[in-house]
Amino acid sequence: MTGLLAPLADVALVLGLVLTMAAFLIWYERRLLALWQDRYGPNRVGPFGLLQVVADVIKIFFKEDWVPPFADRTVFVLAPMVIMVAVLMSFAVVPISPEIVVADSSVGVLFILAMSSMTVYASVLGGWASNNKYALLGGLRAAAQMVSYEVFMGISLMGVVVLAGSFRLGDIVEAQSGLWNCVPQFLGMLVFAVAGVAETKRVPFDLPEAEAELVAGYHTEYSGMKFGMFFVGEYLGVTLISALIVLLYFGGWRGPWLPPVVWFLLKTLAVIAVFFLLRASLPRPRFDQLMAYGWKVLLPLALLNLLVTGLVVLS
Amino acid sequence: MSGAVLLGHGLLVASALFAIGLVGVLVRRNLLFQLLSIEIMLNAAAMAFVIAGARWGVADGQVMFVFILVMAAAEVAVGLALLLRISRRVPDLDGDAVSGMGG
Amino acid sequence: MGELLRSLPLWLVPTLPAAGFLVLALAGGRLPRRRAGTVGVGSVGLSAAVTLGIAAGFLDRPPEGGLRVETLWTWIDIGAFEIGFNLALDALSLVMIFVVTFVGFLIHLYSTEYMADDEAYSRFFAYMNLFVACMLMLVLADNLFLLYLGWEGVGLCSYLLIGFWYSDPANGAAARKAFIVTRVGDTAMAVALLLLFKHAGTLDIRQAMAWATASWPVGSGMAVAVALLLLGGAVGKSAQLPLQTWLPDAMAGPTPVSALIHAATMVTAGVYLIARTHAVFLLAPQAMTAVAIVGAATLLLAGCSALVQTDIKRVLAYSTISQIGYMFLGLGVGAWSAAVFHLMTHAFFKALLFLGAGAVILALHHEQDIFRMGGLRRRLPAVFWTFLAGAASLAALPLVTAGFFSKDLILWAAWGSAAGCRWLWAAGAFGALLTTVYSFRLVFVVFFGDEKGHVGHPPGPRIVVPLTVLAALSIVGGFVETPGWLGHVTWFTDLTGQTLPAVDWAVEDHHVEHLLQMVVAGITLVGVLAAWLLYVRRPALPAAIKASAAGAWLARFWLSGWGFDALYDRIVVRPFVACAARLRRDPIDRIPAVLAATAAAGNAALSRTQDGRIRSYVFGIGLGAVIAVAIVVLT
Amino acid sequence: MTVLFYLAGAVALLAAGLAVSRRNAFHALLYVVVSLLAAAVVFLTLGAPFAAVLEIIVYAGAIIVLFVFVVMMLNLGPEAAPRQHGLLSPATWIGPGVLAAVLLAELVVVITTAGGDAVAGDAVGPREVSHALFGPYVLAVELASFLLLAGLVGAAYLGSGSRTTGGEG
Repeated sequence: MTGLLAPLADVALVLGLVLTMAAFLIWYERRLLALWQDRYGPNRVGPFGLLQVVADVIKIFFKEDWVPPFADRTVFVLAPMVIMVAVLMSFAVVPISPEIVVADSSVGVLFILAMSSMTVYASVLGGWASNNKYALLGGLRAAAQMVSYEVFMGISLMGVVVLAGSFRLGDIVEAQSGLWNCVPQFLGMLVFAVAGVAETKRVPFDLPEAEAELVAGYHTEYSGMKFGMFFVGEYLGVTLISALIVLLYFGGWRGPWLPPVVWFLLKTLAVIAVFFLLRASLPRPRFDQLMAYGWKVLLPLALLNLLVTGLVVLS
Repeated sequence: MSGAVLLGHGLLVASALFAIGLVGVLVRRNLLFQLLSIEIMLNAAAMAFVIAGARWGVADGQVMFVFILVMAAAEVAVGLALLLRISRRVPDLDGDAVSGMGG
Repeated sequence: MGELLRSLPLWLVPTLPAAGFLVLALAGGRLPRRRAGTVGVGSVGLSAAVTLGIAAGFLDRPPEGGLRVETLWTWIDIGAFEIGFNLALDALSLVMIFVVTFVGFLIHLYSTEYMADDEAYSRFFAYMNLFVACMLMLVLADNLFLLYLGWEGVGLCSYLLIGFWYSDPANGAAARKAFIVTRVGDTAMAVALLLLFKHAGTLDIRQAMAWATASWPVGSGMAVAVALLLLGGAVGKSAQLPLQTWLPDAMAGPTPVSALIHAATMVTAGVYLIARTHAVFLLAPQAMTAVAIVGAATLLLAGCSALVQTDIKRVLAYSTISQIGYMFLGLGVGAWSAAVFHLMTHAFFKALLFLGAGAVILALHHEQDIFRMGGLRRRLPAVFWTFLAGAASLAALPLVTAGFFSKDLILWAAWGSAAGCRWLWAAGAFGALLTTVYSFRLVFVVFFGDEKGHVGHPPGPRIVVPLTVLAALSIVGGFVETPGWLGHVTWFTDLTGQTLPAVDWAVEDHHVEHLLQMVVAGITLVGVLAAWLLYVRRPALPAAIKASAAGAWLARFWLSGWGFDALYDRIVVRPFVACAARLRRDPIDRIPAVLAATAAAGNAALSRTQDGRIRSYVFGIGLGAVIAVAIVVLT
Repeated sequence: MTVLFYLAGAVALLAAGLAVSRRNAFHALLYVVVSLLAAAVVFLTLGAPFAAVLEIIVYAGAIIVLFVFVVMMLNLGPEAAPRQHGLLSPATWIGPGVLAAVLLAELVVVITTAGGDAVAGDAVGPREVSHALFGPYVLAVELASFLLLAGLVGAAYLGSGSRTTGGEG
């Protein structure tokens, strides 16, 4: 029975950790933003306002679950599930510590890319099913943006893969025992981080849901628990990208004195903080600027990074 | 890895997928659906390659899969661009409506 | 120094004009006039300089066997058929490239002034350069295939240059005529080459000649056939009987072109070809006789025609035909060196005469009729004196001209060699009289008498310098080979003797030789006197002759070149045109038309299946797949 | 794993069948995605993880997204569905159905006579595939890149607006 129980335990552990993390991030973001903007942020509910999340969740659960009559009902309901499922699936191949990993896949990095390409469907389906022109435009933007940036993301990752000689995330962390990849793969890391921001549709690349132009983009019509799933899905995405940055470029769970899990969590939280800092500091570009930036700057940089890495490894 | 998938069963799935795609191309008059059905057929062919490659435990099947993927990508890029052009003339994308030839 | 000269690459000689052609042709008309002229003249001039260097090296110490071969690359390699792009230089080629580049250079230089006002200035020099390059390729070729390349290239260039002023249809017709008539000869030559290759298995000139000498007995049918076919090619290119009709019409081109065709390139190719393949002719005495008879007949016919022409350039054209006839006569009696010698001196004085005639024509605003000229002696003194030198050389005035020595050698061989006979000598001697009369007729009519018409500006230095140089050569060029009683210089024979066999003398008696020379000299002087009488002293006399019925008929007959054009028109051109008219509806095409109609019907039937619907196409493909798999399943 | 294979195969077939018979283009696309994901699972069970991941990334994640994009641009919503006139009448299905059935039957005959072997099931990972791609197949890779470039240029030209056909748009 241990053969069956051990994976199940892993699954439970990872799921719990990740979901808790996502919930915690809501508070984390609000507090950090408040800190940078010289105000308090949520501080009334529970110690340091930590229970604010619980209150929010309760509120979302008890809201009316409303599906617009003009929407394509099936697809409308399906859309928010896709993002949750895809992102949570990605965590299956993420090693939190040398021991704790659900599926130690030999194509781990590719699997994450595959799942992240599935998240496109969430925005697109949501945008289309809402049968609302703001939502449709948001969906179109999301499709173009995510498909494009996924390309740079994949190519920028390949430098790391070349250095480690494996798609397995565990192997990649192992390969950083001497020097973290953030030094030799600095360029790749930058491209990956930017592409990651675009993949999760975070500020400044949140054009699919830009409230100034599109109300709320592809999830304009969503409310209640379904909106909550989009919301949590976004935080899950941030967590995933941050975890990946840590795994691929900052040595994963490696670190002195403290246990691996703690190191991993600390590093991840630090990277997430950078994500939030971006939100606090950068303006939103126009959509054509976003695409031009991707194809004319990031793609050449990613290719250059891969080329140089390949040359160095081969020579 | 209990038991083993029979090669015949794998190929059967691929063949059936192919047949479904064929029916789709033949039945639908909407160009978009026809393209989609062609994708299904291509996927079926690619699947047959992968299955055959797996039968012998060699990489060649997946190599052919990659090539079919490349072909499908190129085909879809051109095909959809054409589709957008055609949609200006034939809003409902009826394939039979664009049967005029010559000139 | 000698080493340096000997190491001068041979390929530079044809390559330089070819490069000039490429530059001019590729630049189109975009090159400024001055620069186009520089390229055109400079390339040939450089080539001439290189030739002089090579010649100096050659004469200083001839290479082994009198032969220098440069292997450039393998051109064609198909099994046994291997053609190298190789150049070979021996004494014969040396003389030829010297004539071609040196005389060619003077003509180019002359052209810069003569053509100065022409619109297609750079096109002209492009053609001229290509012409020179092809001729050089012809004479330097180491194998007959390469020689044929140059041969055809020369033909092409003559076509382009004769039809240079293509806007006049008459010029185009003349160009076509030259091309088509020489093509008759070219075909004969091509057949000769194929026969030679079939039997000898090689087109390398030296190997083929050696093979022929070793394998064919003297007088064997194949040797005679090959020799006669080669003669056919030579006759076409050199405008000998019966293919001489194109040359008088070739006057349609600019005058420097005529000079180039008549003096340095083109027409001498036939003489060169026979000299080059002399081994085959030595095996075919009948062919030798044919060469001699063709030469003798041509020189008489053309001489008579020259007597009555009124166009200054046509007089010179017929005189060229006649002089080439002398060369053929020389070749026919085995006096190879003498023929080549005459080729060289003829190149000098004929180029001079044409260029002089060009200067006259230019000065008289493109007037070509000699009877509308006259008294130019005082107006154009430089042209007069040089033209006089050329005419004297053409008439072979004894002792003081180059033409005398070369013609004398040929005439003596016609009498005294084993292949010669008195009749041939008699023809040559009578031809000498005709030559003298028509050449001095030209001098007297054009330069003496009353002035008619307005004389334009006198020629500039770029015309006078080539005339002067050529005049000097026409006078002294003969002293490289003199008869026994005049120093007995034999430089030229010594040089060409390395390549060409010596004359097979039958008469060794020097008294006879001296006597004959006296006779010919006398004939020449009589000719001058007769011309003076007829055209200066008694100008009424020729008019009176012309007025008589027989005289008028003869004049017309000779003026039209013995009626050859009319003859050919009747027996070749008109039947051909009639045939073409009959065939213009392509009766045989009816048979393939059935096929076409069947195909069209099939197409009509099948095109019904193309209804433009993707679904039907896919259905067809699917059906095909079903059938194909069914075949696999059922078998 | 065997069970998983049959399950995924069945899903793939079912989804494909639904895809070609939908009126709504968007639903059809979603069924195709499902079919592709199921096919990816089939690949995974057959020991071809690289192919499985590529199937998702390229096919489902890029090619079908392009389709979705076009559908959204043309706005082929539910209101477009009635325009598929005569689609579901049985007559239109008979000919193609018979043809496909015959083809399938023939293939089944071929497969059953030759396909009794078991699939090896050993995983052939990305490393082996890469070695094959850039070893013996490198020329084909180059050709494929040409094909992609040609497709790119063609699509860019076709999509670059109505340069040749004037006021059509």
